[in-house]
Amino acid sequence: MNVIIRYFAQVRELRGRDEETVTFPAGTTAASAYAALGLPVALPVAFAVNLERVPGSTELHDGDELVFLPPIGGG
Amino acid sequence: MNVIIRYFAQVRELRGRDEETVTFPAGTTAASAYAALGLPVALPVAFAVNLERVPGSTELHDGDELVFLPPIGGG
Amino acid sequence: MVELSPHPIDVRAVEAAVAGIDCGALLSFVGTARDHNRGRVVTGLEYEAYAPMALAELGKIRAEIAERWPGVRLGVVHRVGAVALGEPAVVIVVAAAHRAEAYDASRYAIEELKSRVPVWKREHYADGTDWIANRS
Amino acid sequence: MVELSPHPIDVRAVEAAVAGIDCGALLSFVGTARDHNRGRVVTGLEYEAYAPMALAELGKIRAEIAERWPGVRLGVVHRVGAVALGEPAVVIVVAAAHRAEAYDASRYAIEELKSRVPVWKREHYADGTDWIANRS
Repeated sequence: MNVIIRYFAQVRELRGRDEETVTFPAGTTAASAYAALGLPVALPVAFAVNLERVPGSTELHDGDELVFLPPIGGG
Repeated sequence: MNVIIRYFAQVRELRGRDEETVTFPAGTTAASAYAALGLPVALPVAFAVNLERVPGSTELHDGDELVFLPPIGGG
Repeated sequence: MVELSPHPIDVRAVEAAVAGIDCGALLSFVGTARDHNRGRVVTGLEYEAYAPMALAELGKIRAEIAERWPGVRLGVVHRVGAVALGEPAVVIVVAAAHRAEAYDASRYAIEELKSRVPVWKREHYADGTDWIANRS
Repeated sequence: MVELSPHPIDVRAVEAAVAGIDCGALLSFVGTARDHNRGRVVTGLEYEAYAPMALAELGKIRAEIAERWPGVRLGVVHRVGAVALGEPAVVIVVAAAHRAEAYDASRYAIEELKSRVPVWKREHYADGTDWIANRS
């Protein structure tokens, strides 16, 4: 399945791009996608799928938009 | 002793003037001055002497500025 | 800035008097004369103040805030005389380094003002007027 | 009005969008970029947002406020991109009939914004930059 990933802040800098489409095997979760990309486990990211905050255990589906959310700093 | 009294809001309207100087016998308190002027006991006034809020039992002195404070409505 | 004003309040001027680049939070409360109150249609209103005591009490409130929240600055202006509907009757501006103290100090200022500062409000209606006390 | 803006925020325009003669209390919170933070001299900063989710979250916060405090209106604008020191980074305006709900709703909006809305801040210093997370 193909997942659209958009990157922000530290994750964008670590990944060196704004977005990409990645093909994952069925059963991949938000958290396992993060690990599969080799992103640092020390960074405490949260996960959003299709604009909603979700647990890392959430299974991804074809066409999902996935975002890793490093600690936010708005306001 | 002479006391300067300034009137505001309902008390000003009841008294029909902004201020006056009244001669009271020694021992007159803020509350007894209010009663001596024949102002209505039904109006729940507080008392200020020389710009400070005081209890009604406060004795007045020559030259004091006395104000009866009806319920306030600022803000 | 602690004032009683017979003229419309310039909210921006109050903000300018207290804001500063050291302050991350600026909180401006504007209390406005409403066209309805307690079920009656209000056509106008006026405020009357015991000015020297009102200014003294507002100054005390400002000093209490400076003591309780060090570094926090307060500006407050209250209208006196006739106030048109929709015009600010009172403006309270707090500048603070952090938002929590801005909210706390602003709320303290308006609550203390409404309970301590000798200002009276008369509302006008189609059929008369009334002195309106703050509910405690 | 719920917006992300790459340009300086016009606080007055946000107020005009939510104020009304039925509202006795208007409370405007302005959060400003400070020249010092956590002991370091800040020379500039920038915000980056996951825009569609940030706008969705801000819209949810506005709906939550309308449900919890009926009749209360919220306007919120957050800057994105480079922000000069002293410029508003976020503006939250609440219009309400009564002051208690204005303070409560305004505080709710800023606390929720800081914990939920996907916006990131990078501070610039003489010797580098850092992503700065809100303390929880």
